[in-house]
Amino acid sequence: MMRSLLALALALCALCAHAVPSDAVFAKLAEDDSDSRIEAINALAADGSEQSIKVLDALADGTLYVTAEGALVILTDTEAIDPRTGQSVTYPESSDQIYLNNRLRGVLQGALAASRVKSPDREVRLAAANELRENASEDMLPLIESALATEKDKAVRNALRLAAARIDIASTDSGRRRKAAENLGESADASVKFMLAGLLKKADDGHFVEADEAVRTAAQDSIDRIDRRLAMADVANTLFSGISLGSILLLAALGLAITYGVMGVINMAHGELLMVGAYATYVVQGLFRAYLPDHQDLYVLAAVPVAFFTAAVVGMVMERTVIRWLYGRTLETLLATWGLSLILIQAARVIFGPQNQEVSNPAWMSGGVEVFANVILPWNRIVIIAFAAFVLLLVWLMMQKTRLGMFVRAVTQNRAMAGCVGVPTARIDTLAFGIGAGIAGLGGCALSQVANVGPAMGQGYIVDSFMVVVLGGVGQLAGAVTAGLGLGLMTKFLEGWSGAVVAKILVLVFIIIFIQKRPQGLFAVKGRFVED
Amino acid sequence: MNAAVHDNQAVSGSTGGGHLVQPGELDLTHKVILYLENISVSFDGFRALNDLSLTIDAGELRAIIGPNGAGKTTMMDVITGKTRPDAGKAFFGQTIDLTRMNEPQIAHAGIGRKFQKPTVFENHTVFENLELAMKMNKGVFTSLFFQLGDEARDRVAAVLQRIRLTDAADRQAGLLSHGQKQWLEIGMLLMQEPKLLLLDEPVAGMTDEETERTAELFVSLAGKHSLVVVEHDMAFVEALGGQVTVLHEGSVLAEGELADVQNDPRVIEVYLGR
Amino acid sequence: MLKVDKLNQYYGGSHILRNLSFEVPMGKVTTLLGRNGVGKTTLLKTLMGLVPSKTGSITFDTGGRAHDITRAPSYARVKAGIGYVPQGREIFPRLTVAENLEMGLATCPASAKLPDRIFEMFPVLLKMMRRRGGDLSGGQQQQLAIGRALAMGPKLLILDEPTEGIQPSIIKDIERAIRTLAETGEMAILLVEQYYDFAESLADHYLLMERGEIIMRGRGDDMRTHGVKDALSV
Amino acid sequence: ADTIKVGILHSLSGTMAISETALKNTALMTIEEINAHGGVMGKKLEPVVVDPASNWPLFAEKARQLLSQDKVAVVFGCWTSVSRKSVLPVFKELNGLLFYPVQYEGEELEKNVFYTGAAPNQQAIPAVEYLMSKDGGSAKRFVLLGTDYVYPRTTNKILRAFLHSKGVADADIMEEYTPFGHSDYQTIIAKIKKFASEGKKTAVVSTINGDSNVPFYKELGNAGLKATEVPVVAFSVGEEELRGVDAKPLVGHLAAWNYFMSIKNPTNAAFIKEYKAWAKANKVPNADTVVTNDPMEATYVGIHMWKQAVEKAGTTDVDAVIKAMGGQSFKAPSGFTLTMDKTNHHLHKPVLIGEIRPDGQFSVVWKTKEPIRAQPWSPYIEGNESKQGL
Amino acid sequence: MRTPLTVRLFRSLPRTGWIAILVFALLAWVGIPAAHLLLPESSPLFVSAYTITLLGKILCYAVVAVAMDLIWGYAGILSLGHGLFFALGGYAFGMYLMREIGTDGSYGVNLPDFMVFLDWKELPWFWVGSEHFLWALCLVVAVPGLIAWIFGWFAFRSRIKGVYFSIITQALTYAAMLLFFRNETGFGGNNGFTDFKRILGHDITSPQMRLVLFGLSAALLIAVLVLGRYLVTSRFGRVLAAIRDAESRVRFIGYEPTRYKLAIWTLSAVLCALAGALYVPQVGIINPSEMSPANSIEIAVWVAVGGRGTLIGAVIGAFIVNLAKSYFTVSFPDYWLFFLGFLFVAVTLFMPRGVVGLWQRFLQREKAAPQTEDDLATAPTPTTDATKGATA
Ligand SMILES: Nc1ncnc2c1ncn2[C@@H]1O[C@H](COP(=O)(O)OP(=O)(O)OP(=O)(O)O)[C@@H](O)[C@H]1O
Ligand SMILES: Nc1ncnc2c1ncn2[C@@H]1O[C@H](COP(=O)(O)OP(=O)(O)OP(=O)(O)O)[C@@H](O)[C@H]1O
Ligand SMILES: NC(N)=O
Ligand SMILES: [Mg+2]
Ligand SMILES: [Mg+2]
Repeated sequence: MMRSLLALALALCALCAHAVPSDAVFAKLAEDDSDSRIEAINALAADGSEQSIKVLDALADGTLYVTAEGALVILTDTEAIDPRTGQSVTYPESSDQIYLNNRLRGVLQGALAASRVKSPDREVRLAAANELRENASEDMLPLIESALATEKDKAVRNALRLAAARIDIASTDSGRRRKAAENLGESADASVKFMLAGLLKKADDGHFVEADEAVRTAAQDSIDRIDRRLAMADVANTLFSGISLGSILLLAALGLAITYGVMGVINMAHGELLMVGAYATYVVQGLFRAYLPDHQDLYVLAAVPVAFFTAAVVGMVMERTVIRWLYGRTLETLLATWGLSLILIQAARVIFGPQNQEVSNPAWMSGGVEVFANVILPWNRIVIIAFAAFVLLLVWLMMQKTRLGMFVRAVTQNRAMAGCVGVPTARIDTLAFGIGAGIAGLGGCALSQVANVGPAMGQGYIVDSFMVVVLGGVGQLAGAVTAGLGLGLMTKFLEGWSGAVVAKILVLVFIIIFIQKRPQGLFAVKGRFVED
Repeated sequence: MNAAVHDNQAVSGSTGGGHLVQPGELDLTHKVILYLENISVSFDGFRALNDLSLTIDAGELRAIIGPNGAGKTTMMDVITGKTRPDAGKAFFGQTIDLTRMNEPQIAHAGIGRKFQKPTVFENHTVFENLELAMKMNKGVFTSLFFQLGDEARDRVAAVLQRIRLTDAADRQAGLLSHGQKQWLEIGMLLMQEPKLLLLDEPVAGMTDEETERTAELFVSLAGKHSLVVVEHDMAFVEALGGQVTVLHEGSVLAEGELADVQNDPRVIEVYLGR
Repeated sequence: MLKVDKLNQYYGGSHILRNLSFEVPMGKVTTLLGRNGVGKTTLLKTLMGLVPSKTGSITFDTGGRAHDITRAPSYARVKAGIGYVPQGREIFPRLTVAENLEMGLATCPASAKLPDRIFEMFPVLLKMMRRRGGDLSGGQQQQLAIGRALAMGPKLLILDEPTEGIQPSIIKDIERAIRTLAETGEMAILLVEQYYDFAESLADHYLLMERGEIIMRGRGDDMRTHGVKDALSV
Repeated sequence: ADTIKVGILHSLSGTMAISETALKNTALMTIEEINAHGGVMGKKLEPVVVDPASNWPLFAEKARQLLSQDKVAVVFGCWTSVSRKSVLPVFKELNGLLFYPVQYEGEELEKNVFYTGAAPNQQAIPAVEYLMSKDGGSAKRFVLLGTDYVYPRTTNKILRAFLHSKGVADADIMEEYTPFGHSDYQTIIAKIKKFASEGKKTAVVSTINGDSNVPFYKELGNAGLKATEVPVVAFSVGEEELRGVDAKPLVGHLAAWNYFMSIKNPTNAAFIKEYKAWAKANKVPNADTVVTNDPMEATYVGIHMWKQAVEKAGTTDVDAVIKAMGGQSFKAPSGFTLTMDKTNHHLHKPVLIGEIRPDGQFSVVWKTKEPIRAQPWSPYIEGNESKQGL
Repeated sequence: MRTPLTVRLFRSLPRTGWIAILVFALLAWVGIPAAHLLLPESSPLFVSAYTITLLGKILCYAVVAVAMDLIWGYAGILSLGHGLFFALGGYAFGMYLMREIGTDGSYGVNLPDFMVFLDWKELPWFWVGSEHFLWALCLVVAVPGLIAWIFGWFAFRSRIKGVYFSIITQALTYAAMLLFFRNETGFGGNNGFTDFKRILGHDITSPQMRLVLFGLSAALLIAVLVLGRYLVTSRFGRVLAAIRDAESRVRFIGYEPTRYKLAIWTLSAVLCALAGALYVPQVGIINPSEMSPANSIEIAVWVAVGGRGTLIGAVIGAFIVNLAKSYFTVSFPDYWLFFLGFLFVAVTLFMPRGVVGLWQRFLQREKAAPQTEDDLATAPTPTTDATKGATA
């Protein structure tokens, strides 16, 4: 029954001349012309046979080739299959893949969606329904309705209802139109809103485009509902992107909050420690690709400790060889770490080359989750926000809950005296700097998931990192958190309103003004010793 | 104590009438150089000064003692503008409202201070430290075109003599020993020629002999200058010979001659010990 | 017990400590006196390893084992059992009072507790545990510095003008405490003091410095007869 | 001298090193190739490489040094328009010769410069025309998105005028700029989504340059803006830039260039092979995955054409070479024979539009039949009417 | 008995100093012009146009370095935004240079090219008068001076110190950079100004003009050094140093640190601006990247390399770093960052007071003089407080 309905639906399609794919259809598919190919795709979809769908799938997957002789063939690494028969054939000497352009891809996706809307797999059905929600054509209405009749899943039903409503809104039956206008109120799509708004317009002759008052009221009602949803989505999106940006700023800054905030080392090479972490991630990814291709998606998990330790080692070496000699001479550290940063950048360039390296999100960090209509939160950002919280907890535990933290603070406040109560200052310094550098490495690992991995990547974060640490109040973890999130949110709200460049300028001006009010940062340490 | 209350009323009267309280000439018509009235200061809920009232007469040499944490240094912070009181009035002479002025203005008006922990300009020589403190116009332009005249040189030399650092005149102040820094700071105060000197533990870290000399110095300054000296060294306080005020928990516990105060059981309890 | 032999110290070109030799015996209070700038603090800093000694040797002997600590870093000296109360307090200003005291336990295992003795001597510290060290009054800081040095129960306690800025009643407490500490026989005490009466009343032995040299030494009881007070006030 | 000195002026450090290092490599390779074939007029070429470090004033200083100290016969260099603008006065003053291999905004024609990259009408305009075509998705609304500097600004200005001429209203054009190095595209993507949902079919024209492309495309991939819904066509994203991105989510987005590495013809195969071999021999990092791209091809073509012109002129004298350059032609890896225009110092170039493939290469979806002539002075900018002959 | 100011100015430099300046002046005003104009190109002593522009540029940098040393070395104010004032001076003068192009631009209109192709029909108000040389000079001094003054007034009044100050100066220059990058701002966006033709009607590329600019840069450097030297040896300089070391203490003896800081800060900014104005015609371009935070940090690096708080050290640092950069970028284009990086590290490790400090130490060794303070434990300041940060 279903099969016949589908066939019926697609048979209405004007382009579908044949119900059974003939050799001519395949010949059209092999032709290097979009129009012919579309014709062929539609023909195959109308046919709807298993074999036809397989061909369409091959086309979508990019495994459909044209041999030098102009014959079609589905190629896998080892096998060549004749699409008409599904039989193995000899592997062709040379062949060209059939590349899709966006137009073909759109048609193909619609066709495949229609064929999948009754799949037993719920995910497949949902994806197909969503596809139809946007791309359904009038002829698919019977198909959609029949699918609705049997569909149990709520999400799929919703999508199908919307798809049907979009078609129904043009129906001649005013009852259907009203129902459709009501149903469309469930949408969060601005384009639906525009469609509905069309109903409320007056034509040139002064009459409403939509004659039926009830339909108009329903449309207006739905528009209001969509508007509310859109406005809410807007705020939610901005909020999320602000928090996300804030978490990135924070991750970039946390390492600095230790090396500079707590230890007082003006570490201009901080950005390069981020870079080390990012490259470490890149290398781990490469190793996974080479040696554990089956577990590729887990590379990020392995990269986290590797990034930490690589950066920590680099940091400790820096501390032992250079920074160690400069304690108490804060400004010389500026110069020396600037030099170190140049060296590290060039080293990266020599080792990995000057280009950016590709670090891909593992599958579980790709794409996004639609929390509600029109609010898609990308997974990589969600993971990073959580990761930032995790790193923050780590730093907080280390600084506040271990003796190491207390020792580090004591050493920075009074190195000589710390030695005189028995703190091995040199070892503490190395360790603390190493940890700070390691935290920076973690930051780099996270950044690799959203931004560039290249030799100069660190330079882009150094200014922001210092702003976050200083705005929060040097040495104040809570301050850094507030500053990071605050700057993130502020940037995003301003950006929506004024564009990125002006937003950035405004944020900087805000920082300048804010420091006037709080010359020691957000979480200034008060007390009589501050002035001395 | 009664006198203080009386004087305080006089002050409120003068301000109540919308008197212009700008930094200006020091008005000593009531022979009182410093009024503190009901000063309170708290830090995160802790009351360091609690309704403190105190008056210092012109030319007086007053010793202030009291337990650690009684609020002595905080009181000096209030007088010199480092700390703003939460409540209360602080007047220099009849007209100068200290709570409305910043540190340089107060210094300019004639209040000089020696800190509990000696603070000198460590990278300047001893001579330069004294020269910087010298009483003169301290504006930018004057400094730009300033020339050290012979007279000024003599003044510095005299002070160097007095603080026994003539030999160290060209040494960096940061290289001095603790006691030497104490002296240098006293010297800077002398160069400033303030009308009111606030001295926070000036003899800490000095030998007994130096302590005596310091006492002599202060006594000789009294009369022309007014001095407020905070110390824990009873021998020194005795040598100063003036009135003694005992602070405790942010307000005045006792006041009078040293001998009386020393026998006050409350003072013995909280401060002197048995 | 601490043994210092032919110690010399320079700041740049100037000779600050000249050939100092002396001992600080266990269970005794040794006071070191001298006018401003003679080099007392420099000597103590050298003992703590804050300024590297140029020539001479410092040995520290804790019941049997003798460490040559002449070149040891500060923390190793502390680990060997030396506690130090520096001149000028040197509190960690942004650590709380509690943390400052815990810093005194830096060489002890993490589980070590602060001895009650500290709070008996300086009850004010108990009240101010959560306040930051830098916010305390001068005298309170001085008490904190002493408390911090006592926290680990040192074998040798070095004090640089510990009474500075402390109220008379507490000075008396400190005096009593030092006395008891020495008398238990487990601690050697080296005290630098300007406050003559205090120094005299505590001294089992005294050393008098003048321009980097020890010019007089003897038993505490003899200070008066040796005219130490006069020697200080030339 | 028995060698001819040739200057190479590309940033090897700083933000532009990402793109320019490959051009330095290409230039060195091409010079080696020419030397291996006997050099120019029997003389070997001697490359003089300097690093202007992505610092624009330093470009001018280094240019002066190459011309006046090293006395190079020609300079191959620059990427950004601002670096080119910075060295121009030096080349004019010292009568030097510069070959500039990157697509740019036009509005310039200097006697001392040969432009081997595309002018707007050789890249931007055809790309937008494609978007408006049926195969390109019949776009009706456009987002002009760029890095905030002259090349994107000017290009977008030209495009806006062009779109007006095609009947696109201002309400259907959204123009957005981000600073150099901008790395957070959440807001922009959200805006694009919103703009796209408000009506007709929308396409994005990206003139984002340099580092920002990676975060832009990553965000694009994750935010679920599919190429079938809102295609993005970029003018500064080539094979080299895509090496830094996971291209799988970007499949279907477009780029317009005059060359793609994926083009199949013997010249290109040889070019790619040569470059890969060179990279390996010279221990270029990641030599096994090096790619070629449009500005590299332009560099390669430029050097060869210069060689031909020198040989034609019989001298490296700048004026003589300039004269001899007009009408030079060369069989380029793009498969076309490119000709240097007789008057306007620009190459006649084919226009290709490619879709991003999962492997970071492009598949050509559209191309011109013939190389087309450059219009450095865009007819869409007011005041250029008189310059259309150029 | 007051000594006239001129005499005191003269006395502020030791004799060797004046001799050095004299030698320098002779070289800059006579030697180099002669070597450039009179000697044949083949002569080993010939000084090329390239060398002159390079040295001229570095002279301007040296002025900036001295200006930086005045506030950082002597007043303890670390500005990470001094590139802004340099660039503003450059832009102010660049406006004049753009106007001097007249109708010789690509579009042959009396508007700068970038305005033409961005569709600007007339000059924005802030360009009015920029065709006058003298007005341009006023702008060079007044605009950066005023901005520095206003910024400084707010910042110093709020007692912003140390790294907090450094960071907001960085924010300031960063914001300005972004602002100038915008094409709407009216200063040519990313491209900035270039392709200058004339100054006061004279060809900007002529050897004479080049020498004049070079000579002026040398003169400016000399003037700035003498002035700087006078300032730091005056009582004003001593007060500044006192503020640097213990600001709150200075207040208690009656000085108003705000005014002192403001004075030196504004002066320093103006000196940078003058340097910027001379820099632009010599290098032929000004664009917003001069305002990038990294550029400003580099200024501090020059000073640190040369030796902080010595004035002459700033000059030496500017020369060493920039010459090294010029040399390395040509001789080792692929590795020069390593060399520069190692140079910076080596200077800090082995020359704690910069090159000048090394020299001083060398002199002291000769005399077997006593005081060395590079030993941490004996350094006069006993504690290192993290909050002092950048100015410690
Ligand atoms: N900023 C602050 N935060 C918290 N408590 C403070 C602060 N400043 C001062 N105090 C507290 O206020 C009290 C008064 O301190 P003050 O320094 O005035 O005492 P003092 O009388 O000078 O003592 P001493 O004799 O020890 O110098 C002390 O208990 C101190 O701990
Ligand atoms: N870092 C230094 N460099 C050079 N000389 C110094 C340094 N520190 C101290 N001095 C000098 O060394 C001498 C001894 O100083 P020290 O601090 O040891 O004296 P002291 O005996 O402790 O004096 P006081 O009783 O005043 O504390 C003094 O003359 C002092 O000026
Ligand atoms: N010309 C360019 N791409 O800046
Ligand atoms: Mg006190
Ligand atoms: Mg001492």
